[in-house]
This record gives sequence, structure tokens and C-alpha cells, in this order.
Amino acid sequence: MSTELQEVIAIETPPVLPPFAMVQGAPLTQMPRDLYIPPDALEVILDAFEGPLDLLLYLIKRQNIDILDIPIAQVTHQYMDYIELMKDGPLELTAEYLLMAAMLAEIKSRMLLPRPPDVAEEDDPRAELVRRLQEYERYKQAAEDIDTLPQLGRDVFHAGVQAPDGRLQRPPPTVNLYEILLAFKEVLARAEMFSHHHIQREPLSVRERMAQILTLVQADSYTDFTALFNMEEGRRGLVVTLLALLELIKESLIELVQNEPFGPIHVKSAVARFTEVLS
Amino acid sequence: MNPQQLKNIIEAALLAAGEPLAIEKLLSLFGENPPERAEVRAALDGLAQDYAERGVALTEVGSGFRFQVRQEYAQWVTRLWEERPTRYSRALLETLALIAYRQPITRAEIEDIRGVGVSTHIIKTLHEREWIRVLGHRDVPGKPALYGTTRHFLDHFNLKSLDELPTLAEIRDLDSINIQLDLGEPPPGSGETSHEQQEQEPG
Amino acid sequence: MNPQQLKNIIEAALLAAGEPLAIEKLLSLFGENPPERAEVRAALDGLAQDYAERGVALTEVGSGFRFQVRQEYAQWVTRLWEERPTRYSRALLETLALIAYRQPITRAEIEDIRGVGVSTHIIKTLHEREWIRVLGHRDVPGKPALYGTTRHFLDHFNLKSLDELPTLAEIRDLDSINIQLDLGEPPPGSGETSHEQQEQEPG
Repeated sequence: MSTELQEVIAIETPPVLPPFAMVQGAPLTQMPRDLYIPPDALEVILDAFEGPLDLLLYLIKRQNIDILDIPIAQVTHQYMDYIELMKDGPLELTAEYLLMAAMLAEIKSRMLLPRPPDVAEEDDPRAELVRRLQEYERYKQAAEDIDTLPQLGRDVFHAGVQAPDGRLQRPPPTVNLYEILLAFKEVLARAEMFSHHHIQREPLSVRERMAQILTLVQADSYTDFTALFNMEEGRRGLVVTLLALLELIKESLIELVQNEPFGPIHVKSAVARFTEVLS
Repeated sequence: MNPQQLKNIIEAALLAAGEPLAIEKLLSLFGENPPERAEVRAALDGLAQDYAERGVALTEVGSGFRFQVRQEYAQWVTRLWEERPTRYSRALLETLALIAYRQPITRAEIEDIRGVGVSTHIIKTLHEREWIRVLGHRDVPGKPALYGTTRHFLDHFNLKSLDELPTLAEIRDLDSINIQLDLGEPPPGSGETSHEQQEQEPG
Repeated sequence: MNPQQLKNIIEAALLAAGEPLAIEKLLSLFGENPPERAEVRAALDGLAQDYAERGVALTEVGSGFRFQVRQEYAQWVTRLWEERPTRYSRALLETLALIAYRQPITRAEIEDIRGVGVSTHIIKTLHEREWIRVLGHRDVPGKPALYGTTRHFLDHFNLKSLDELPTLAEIRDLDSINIQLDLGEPPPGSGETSHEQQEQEPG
């Protein structure tokens, strides 16, 4: 263990940076030597990173370092170089990058501290970082894998044919009487119609008969009053018809005409009838 | 490219296109090295034969070639788009109830009782179901139609006459009493309109 | 109905539907007298064989069966359309991957693993594509939505089920430098959704 730790610490020794680089005759004062990117590509490349973990992975992969044995000092140094570049560059340096910088610095300092021999091994300061890097890397890889799956509209195409005509079929809704009654109950409650005495008592057969009479009588000719009564219906039926006639008169839906006292009574519709609406 | 490949490409293109493809369009799929027009024709003929006994057929229409469902299978295929019956709105049911109980009644009178407008759509739907009819027109300005229910309405709801509709008193106690009517379905547990699918078919 | 007819009806329906059809849906085409499930299965098998050498193939994806252009012919078929297919950003694909492999997962958990924020735009796009849906809400302050993938996601990526997703890379522990870490190594074969690991995320 100690030898390995020493190796790690050995790398910690800050590498001596060479003097400023000369690129095409111009001195490059800001560009660290271990960034393998030309300045004009910087923006593009930084933009391509999906955050600090992605950037760290890039730095590690680039140097063929085993992710389980990251030379923290070296990687931290390179990471900070990028951060410096980003600070000066056009891109906004997000909080995540700064947070990672702090984390790296902390790991680095902990690595430098001599550790007593009895400290448990899981105290490797890099453990959490290594876990996060691997965790991110597997999903980064998964994303790439998903992108290589055959995609509809890109690699595979749905085969289809012309559908037959009349394809929009919608059966009419079904209703049962109970629903209608419930609806009616509600509207009555709303209109407080239950309190209206006359409606409460009105037999529905009168309403029905009113409708029947209205379809029988005409506006332009007279119907014999007695013809509206069907004797076979008996007393109750006759009363219903009479009540219906009275109600129709009250609502000005029919007119009764009697040319002479005790003469025949005729019924004439007071409603305009448009047969085209009926059809 | 052998004839089988050519036929497969044309088959795939026709099925993927979603619209008829003219021979020119088919030729354009091959870029620099298009097959002969006659070869495409032969491939189309071959395809038409391959599908002679199948569920779809290759046909030529105005703008080119396309596959379409054979008419003899249309009755099954159209069921794909058969939507589940929707439900009528509360407004429609209330309108129908008012017409049933208060006929002859004008739209304005229905609106008066309901306190809100009755859409033309509702009246139209009730007409289309043949549940209501125009009995005449009230002789007031605008000559509004007077609505009533139809024989078909009675048949649909299994009523001999309007008399068989529950009385207002019965309706008021709708939740508590067992209405002596063939309502077609046991009343749902709650007083609210049931949202379950109604199995009852139109009569 | 003889087997050939059944096969033709299913063929026509699958080609006319415009979306994958589940066996239940196919059975529903026959109304009162549906064939046996096994018969439909047999018809589907028969169709798959009939099309084995053709331009399109019968495939089973998340929400059912569909005919699709064989990938070997995609290069010609794709010329039907001028538009190039959309390419998705890494941010979107990584978010999608996390939702696919780790569902149910919250946005905060995705951000935790990716080390950066997930833009609202990405979540919106994934919703619009109908690739993800809200499965519920985690019972923590703020009640964050728990995301999962949809059948439509499977359909789009030509998958029958989540099991068919590429296997996740293993997470190695640090034993090469002799460190025992509780990384929650997934048990073999549980490549897809290791919820155990999720639980171990530091809060």
C-alpha cells in the first residue's frame, strides 16, 4: 500500500512547466502546454463537454490513465487550466465546474497528507470521485449506445398502406333513461322548479297530448274540435285531451273558433309550421 | 442489383412513402445508377402478382402506385378506428329531459330554465338521433321552433308513452327510491352520472 | 374464417394502422366472434415467414407488431424524403439513457449523476416525443416528478422491452489499488435498472 501511495504522491510533485510556448512565432502566455487544442477550437471543445465529470473523463481518457488510479495532482492541474481558460473565454463558467475544482483541490490536499497506517483503506480521498466518474461514464456510454439503436425515421421506417375509406367511425353515445332523469333532477334543482306547484302536478300525458294535438291541427285550416277526442280512450283520455287543449290555448299555441253560439268548435293552430324543419 | 433486390426496394419505398409514388420518383431513389424504366415496370408487375392473394393490393392511381387495403377486408380494418362511444354532455341530457317533460318547448324556454344557453349543436345532435322533432313554431317574433320528443325516443328508452316517465316527485327522490321502471340498467351506486361504459345499444 | 383470410386481415390491419398493433387490438377487429389468440399468433408467424425475403419485415416492438422497412433497404427508402432525420444532443441522449436505465428517477437524481443541470427544454422535448412520462412523484419536499420511459420510446428505438436495451457498463471497484469501496456493484445480469444503486446515492 505504501509504495502505491508513494507513487501517487510522487506524481504530486508539481511538474516544472516549460516557458511560454511559441506558436507560429507568437508567444502564448495563457495556453497551458498540455491542452492539445488549438485556440480557435477551444470554444467548440468546451461547448462539447457535458459538465465537469465529462471534462475530467476526457482528461483521463486522453492520457490512457486507469480511472481507478487517477493521478490527482496531474489531473487537477489540467482541470484548473481548463477552468482558467473558461474564465477568460466567452463561455459562462457554470457553478458545477467550480464545485468540481474545489472537490479536486480538496482531494489533492488530502492525498498530500501523510496517513497513519491504521486508517481504513476506504479512506482513499479519490474514492467518491472515482465512483461518480464511473457512474457518469456508464450512462454516457449508454447514451451513445442508445443513439446507435435503429431509430424510427432514421434507420427503420414504418410500412403502411392506404387505409380503406370511411375510416372515421364513431358509434353514437349510448344513454340510459337514468342519466336523463338525473340530468333533469339537477336542472330542476337549479331552477328551483320543484317549488312550482303547477309543474309538479301536471301529468305528463297532458304534455304528450299537447304535442300530438299540435301536430294534428293546422294553421291554415280548421280541425273539428271533437275530432281531437278519441272516445275509445275513455273518460281519463278525454280529460287529458281537454286539459291539453286548455293548456295549448293558455300558451297561445292554438285558437278555438266558434262562429255561432252552440255551433261547432274548430281548432286552428296558432303556430307557424315549416315543414322543411320537420323533415 | 438483381431483380429481387429491385423489387424489394420498390416494395419498401411504396410501403414507407405514405403516398402514391410515380415511376419517376421510384427511379430517383437510385441516384446515379437508376435501373431501366422497364425494369421498374417489371418489378411493379411482379409485386402486383405477389400481392394478388393478400390483404393489400398494389394499385395505380392518378399520382402513381400505392398499396391499399383490399376492399373485401375493409370491414375488419376500419374497426381499427372505431372509437369507443363518447358520452353526451350534461347540457345535452338536460335539454333532452326538458324537451321530454315540458314539450312543446322552445329553445329560449329551455335556456330560461337551464339558466344557460343551449348550443345549436345539441339541438342538431338530438335531431340526428331522431329523439326530438319540431312540433311547430310559436307565433312570436322570430317564430321559435317548438320541440317535442318522438316515437323513436320512446322506443329507444323502452317507454310506451311519456306517462311512463317518472313523475317530478319521483325524480326528486331519485337517489332513495327504487323507480318502478325498466330503466335499462340498475342505477349506478352514486347519484352522479356514471362514467362507466354503457353497454346498452340503441334500440 | 380460414387461416389465409385471417392472415390477410391481420396483414391489412397492420399495414393500414400506422402504428404498432397489440394482439388484443387485432382480436378486437373481429367483434363478437374473435379468433383464438393462438390463431392470431400463428397468423403473425405465418406473415413473418411470408415476408422473410421481402422489402419489409414484420417486427414486434414495445406496443405491438408492425411492418417496417428492412434496414438493408433503408439507404434507398430514406431518399424519399428531403429532410435529414433529427440528431439528438448528447445532453438529451444522456438524460434519456438515465431515465431508461434508472427509472423511476427524478430530475435532481439525473443531475446528480451527470454532474450538471438538466434543462427544462430537454425534459419538454422528451415529453413531446412521447418517450418519457411521469410515473409519479417522490414523496419528498417539492414532490419531484419521477420519470420513466413509454412504449412509444420502445417503438421508436425498435425495442420490444427495456430488457433489450444495451447492457450497462460495469462499475469496477478500486480493488486494483486495494481499496474496498461500497459501490454497490450490480449483480450479474441486472444490467438494466439497478434501483438498489439508486438508493445508495448520497442524499
